[in-house]
Amino acid sequence: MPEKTYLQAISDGLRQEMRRDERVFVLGEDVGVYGGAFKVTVGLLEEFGPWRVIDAPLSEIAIVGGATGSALMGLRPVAELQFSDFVSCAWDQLVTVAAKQHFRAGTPVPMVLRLPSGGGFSGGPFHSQSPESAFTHVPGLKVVCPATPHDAKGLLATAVDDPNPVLYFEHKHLYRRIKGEVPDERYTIPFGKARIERAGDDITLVTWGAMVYTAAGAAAELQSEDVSVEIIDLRTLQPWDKEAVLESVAKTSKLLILHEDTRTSGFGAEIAAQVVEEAFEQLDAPIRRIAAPDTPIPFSPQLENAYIPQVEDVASALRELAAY
Amino acid sequence: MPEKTYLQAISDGLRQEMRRDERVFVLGEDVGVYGGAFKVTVGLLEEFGPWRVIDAPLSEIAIVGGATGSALMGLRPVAELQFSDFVSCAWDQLVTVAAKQHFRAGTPVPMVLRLPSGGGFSGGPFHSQSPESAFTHVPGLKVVCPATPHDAKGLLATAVDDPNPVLYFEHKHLYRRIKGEVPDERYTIPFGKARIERAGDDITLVTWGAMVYTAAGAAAELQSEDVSVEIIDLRTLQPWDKEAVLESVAKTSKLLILHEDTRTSGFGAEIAAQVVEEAFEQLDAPIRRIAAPDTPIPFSPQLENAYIPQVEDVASALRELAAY
Amino acid sequence: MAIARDTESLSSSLDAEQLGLDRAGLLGMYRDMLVTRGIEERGHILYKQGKIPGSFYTGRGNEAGAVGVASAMQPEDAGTPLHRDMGVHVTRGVEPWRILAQYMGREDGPARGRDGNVHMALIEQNLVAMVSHLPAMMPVAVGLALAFRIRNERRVSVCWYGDGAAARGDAHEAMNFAGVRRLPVVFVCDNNQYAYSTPPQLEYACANLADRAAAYGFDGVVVDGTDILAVYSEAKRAIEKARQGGGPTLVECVTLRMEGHAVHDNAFYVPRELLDEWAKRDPIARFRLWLSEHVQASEAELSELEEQVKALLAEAQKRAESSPAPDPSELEQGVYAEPEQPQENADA
Amino acid sequence: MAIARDTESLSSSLDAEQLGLDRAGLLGMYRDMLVTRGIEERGHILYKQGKIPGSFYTGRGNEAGAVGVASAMQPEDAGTPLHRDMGVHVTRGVEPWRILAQYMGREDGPARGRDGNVHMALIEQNLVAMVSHLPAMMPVAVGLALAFRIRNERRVSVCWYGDGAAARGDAHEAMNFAGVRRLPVVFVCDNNQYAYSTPPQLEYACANLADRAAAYGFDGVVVDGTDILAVYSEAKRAIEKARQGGGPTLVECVTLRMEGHAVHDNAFYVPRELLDEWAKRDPIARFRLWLSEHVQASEAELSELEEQVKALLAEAQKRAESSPAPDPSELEQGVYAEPEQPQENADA
Ligand SMILES: Cc1ncc(C[n+]2csc(CCOP(=O)(O)OP(=O)(O)O)c2C)c(N)n1
Ligand SMILES: Cc1ncc(C[n+]2csc(CCOP(=O)(O)OP(=O)(O)O)c2C)c(N)n1
Ligand SMILES: [Mg+2]
Ligand SMILES: [Mg+2]
Repeated sequence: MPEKTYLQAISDGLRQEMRRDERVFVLGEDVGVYGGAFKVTVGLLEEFGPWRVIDAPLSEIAIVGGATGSALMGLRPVAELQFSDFVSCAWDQLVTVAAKQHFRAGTPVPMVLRLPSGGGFSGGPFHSQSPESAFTHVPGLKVVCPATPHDAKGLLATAVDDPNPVLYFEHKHLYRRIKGEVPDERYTIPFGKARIERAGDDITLVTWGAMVYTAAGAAAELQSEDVSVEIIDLRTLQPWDKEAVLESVAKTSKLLILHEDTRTSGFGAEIAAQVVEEAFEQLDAPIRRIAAPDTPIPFSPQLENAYIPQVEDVASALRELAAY
Repeated sequence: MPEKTYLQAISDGLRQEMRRDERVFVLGEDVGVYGGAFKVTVGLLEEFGPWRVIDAPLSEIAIVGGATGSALMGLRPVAELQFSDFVSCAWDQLVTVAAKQHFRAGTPVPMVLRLPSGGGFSGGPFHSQSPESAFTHVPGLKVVCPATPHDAKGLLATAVDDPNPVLYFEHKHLYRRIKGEVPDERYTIPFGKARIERAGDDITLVTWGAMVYTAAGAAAELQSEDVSVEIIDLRTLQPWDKEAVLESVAKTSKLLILHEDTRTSGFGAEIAAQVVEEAFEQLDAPIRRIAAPDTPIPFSPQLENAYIPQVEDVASALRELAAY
Repeated sequence: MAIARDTESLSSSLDAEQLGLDRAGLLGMYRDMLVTRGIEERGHILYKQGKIPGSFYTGRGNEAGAVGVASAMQPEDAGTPLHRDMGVHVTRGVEPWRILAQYMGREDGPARGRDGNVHMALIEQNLVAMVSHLPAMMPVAVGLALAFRIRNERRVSVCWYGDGAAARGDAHEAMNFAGVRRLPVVFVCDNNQYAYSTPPQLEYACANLADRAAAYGFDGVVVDGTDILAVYSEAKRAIEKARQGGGPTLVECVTLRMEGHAVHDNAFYVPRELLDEWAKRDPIARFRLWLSEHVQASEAELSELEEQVKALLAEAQKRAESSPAPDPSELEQGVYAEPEQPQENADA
Repeated sequence: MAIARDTESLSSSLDAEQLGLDRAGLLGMYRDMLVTRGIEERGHILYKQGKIPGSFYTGRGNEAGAVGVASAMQPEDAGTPLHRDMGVHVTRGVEPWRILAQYMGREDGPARGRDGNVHMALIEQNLVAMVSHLPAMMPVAVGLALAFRIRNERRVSVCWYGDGAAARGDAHEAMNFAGVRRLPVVFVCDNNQYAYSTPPQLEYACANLADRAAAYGFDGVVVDGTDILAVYSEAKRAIEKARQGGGPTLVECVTLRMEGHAVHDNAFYVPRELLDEWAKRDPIARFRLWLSEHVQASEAELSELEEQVKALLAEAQKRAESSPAPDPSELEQGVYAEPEQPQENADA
């Protein structure tokens, strides 16, 4: 199987979807001639022409509304926002129109919104955010956060197949840093099914996106201290694989949740609330959350480093839990 | 002390703020001649003139951005959105500009945004929402949800004094239904300090807004079954009175959280997560949440009734917890 | 730069043939206006009887704008009508009893009690259900047009919005994108001179909203919105231009909102004289006169039609009232669409 | 309806006095342009040296737009400059070393390392720090003007935005509200003919963005953005008009973005010839020539000024590089402003 970067997996996956199904088209700022700010759509304009690879004006509302409308007419838009931060500009279109349409009118809205997200490269408060948690509170939307090249491609295919609005958060800091085996043929990965990044017995660590690697680093450290950590990569937050988490907690009795987004009312809260409600008897320790502090994400490397959870933060939380 | 409706308390409080401080002005759709969709601003145009009571075009972005800019220049805007549902249109202005301004530039943004919220009168999916939870995830914003006329006035005064953007959620279904004693003189109620609606020993019930009355109804039922419920009305969600909740849970060992907003990633999740993290040893039962199901809020009375938590839903959750 | 222009009043001068409408078509339009107003009048009574929950809005005075534009559309064209445009649903063929059931929050309303008012649409008729947030349907309507353009279909999207809603960013982004891509969409501005209590001078500072078309590189036209033939003729021209690849047009239909914003609002802020003046231009009365003068519709013929509509609506109301309330046990269904078929090659 | 018009090129013909600028003022503007470009050139080098984290943007080619407009403002006027408008900060008096410290994420940058690039402002200078989201500062700039109008102050708000950003709803809502209320705000559109890789014909379909002023009931004017005197003169006129209660003006400054969108972008999509053509109209070179021709600035005098600026910037860089990194232990401070004084009569 060929090795690909996370970025290449998305790019190739997208091209494959477009070749396979002519209803699939791409819409976004600078996605054509430029190939997208991160070069995910490079070559698509040449292959599919200007009406399947549409350079939009700087108009997030028009992009999301345009995707919604064309999806209602049976197309399969894969829209790109240049940075996931800018999804705030189209918040209303998403939560008001796209999310509620099927419930109210019974009409599917099969659209995918690609959202390059996450920090780690001094992008500052407006180019580094992880806005996925906010959307888990909006019934009608699906939320996808792949961590590996393999998942990135498979989840993209599932997103294109899905008859609902899917927010596909691709982590910018994984784009070129992470490589993995990616099949050439098309495959899908079901939504709501977690991946066990690492099996373990003592502590369950639930996370997603780039934090999977931070978790792995910490778990490796703890291994040498004879603490066995099970890492669950959720892959999708809406739906999320509650069963996998409950199953793991039944085994480990301890739960640590880790995310890059800010702490208060982040999706980690929902996981903790759900687990304490359904697995109270199994828990042997407080559920811990490691997340960004409740501040905007800062620009300077020193501050950003203090902001984004690091391996050491996770390792020390794991140690505390192990000792509990 | 005079008895006032919840609506009158807000209206009189606002007038008092405007008389007291000429930096305070009102901005919103139909707030002038019409006196606001709910008649909260009736009489203000006559008293303060068209430059302190500004009828804005149908432009939520301009209203929130306009409030932000004028606050930066030292005014104290109290902007109104016609329904809190429409805050989705100004989401970007709030989370991108207003919320992050002080952290980035050190400049205060002393603005209040009044948001008539909540359901219970067949307003349908776009006139009945309770969007407060989403904003608790945005560092830099404060979130206020008064339940009583007394609190409504006192929290409004605090909001006007506060040098930060304050989202003031006034519950539409309380406007004319709820009356209470409201002092004529100005008073403030600190943010982050809960109110004990009812003291009790067996179960802690944390809630806010219109659900305080639903909680009270259920607690009264349980009283006759010899279960003593302590109801904590949070009053503000950001900041929220964690200490009051922990103190109560230390006494009761059981926690039920109730809110009108949808369940998944609602603010109830944050409360549960925080309590399980900090008071794990004190808990004798799973933390339960009663909230709206994860659907848009429906129009027809039969459906809306099934959607909004009712006294019976709360009472049966309390019974289960009592029996645990 | 495109310049907005007023179309001449057609009602007084026009020959029927000029419009490409036959007598049956014209009488059909009259009937659709009657049905539209009739449904709203019945709705108003049902509301007062407590049978309609929530609030209640009507489009009285806007029947020509709604029916006139919808009549100029082809069945394959799509649209996003708003709260004053119930006539669009009627013209496109939604059965009146289902609209009344919708008002009452019953199972047979297109939104099945999940949403109210005219927040409804049947996708079979290529209509998309409006949301309250104004004018959030404009970018969506542009998206419909985008789909037609991508697939090279000769179909047009028609997008209604109000004078108040014109102030929102959605209107701008939608029209700009449509203009840049010359998409097959017609923007119909229902300018009824009020946005709730807000008059034009507090909503916008240009003379006509149609002037704004120039900012987006297409034509704008102002039309008397009480004159259904003028509306029809401008809409037809704009729709066919879009269909031929000529890009968008903005058609501003000027009317007056003849009732309060909703039932609770007595519109005290609208000058009495303005209402009186516009009452004289009632679109239904105007068209009735035109029909009798230009296609020799006799009093008897028109009265019979009016009686038929009344009977239809009485029947519709009965049927609507017998529609069941939605089943609360189904509330949590349908938030998401189900995938059409099991996913192939699923690999976990 | 206001019609956009081109201002004649002033550089060739104008007497200094016509502008109400004295010799020192003119040389000051030249100096501010040099400082602006000089800071960005040093920034570019620092970036390549790895001393500036994240990305790096410059406003090369836009110095006249930034410095020209800012020079026409009074100290009490306020503004919201963007990422190509660093010259505004320079003109308003931010010390260059603090800008370099800002780039490098140091404690002495106005944003204290919390934000980067020119996402900064000193409120003492009545500037408001931009956010990335374009053009979200436009409604905020209108809010500044609203405050001035409410307090009846004779102050003006100046609002910069780009040709690309003009497509967003924020631009529309801001200009519409400002037009309706005739607020004292001047909208300056930096039209550098690209939005990242997107050319004008994919951004808007009207001839000039200034034409859009008509849609909001005020005047629009197109000006050669490489001619600082033309920019100054139009900005001055617009600002003073706003100050007198004449309402908003849209001033469109046409330039070409002379570098990539940011350092990583080689702008392969901009035709070589276009760049060459506009390189001939470099705003600094043009103004230098004008100064020597119209105010008899000698080669010696200008060279000395240039050397002074170089020295200043070398010093600035040293000072900036010695500014400490922000202290991570303070990260969680300042998310909220603290209330100025304990709340009175607090009653729980
Ligand atoms: C974004 C948004 N803000 C506020 C409202 C509340 N509202 C409902 S209708 C209305 C007035 C709309 O005016 P206009 O667009 O002229 O339509 P009309 O009702 O006059 O037909 C307002 C302010 C809304 N529906 N959406
Ligand atoms: C709302 C939003 N969407 C996307 C971007 C990403 N972006 C940054 S600059 C830019 C182009 C801006 O073009 P223009 O307004 O012409 O300004 P210029 O950079 O040319 O000066 C884009 C798309 C953004 N900053 N904000
Ligand atoms: Mg109107
Ligand atoms: Mg540009």
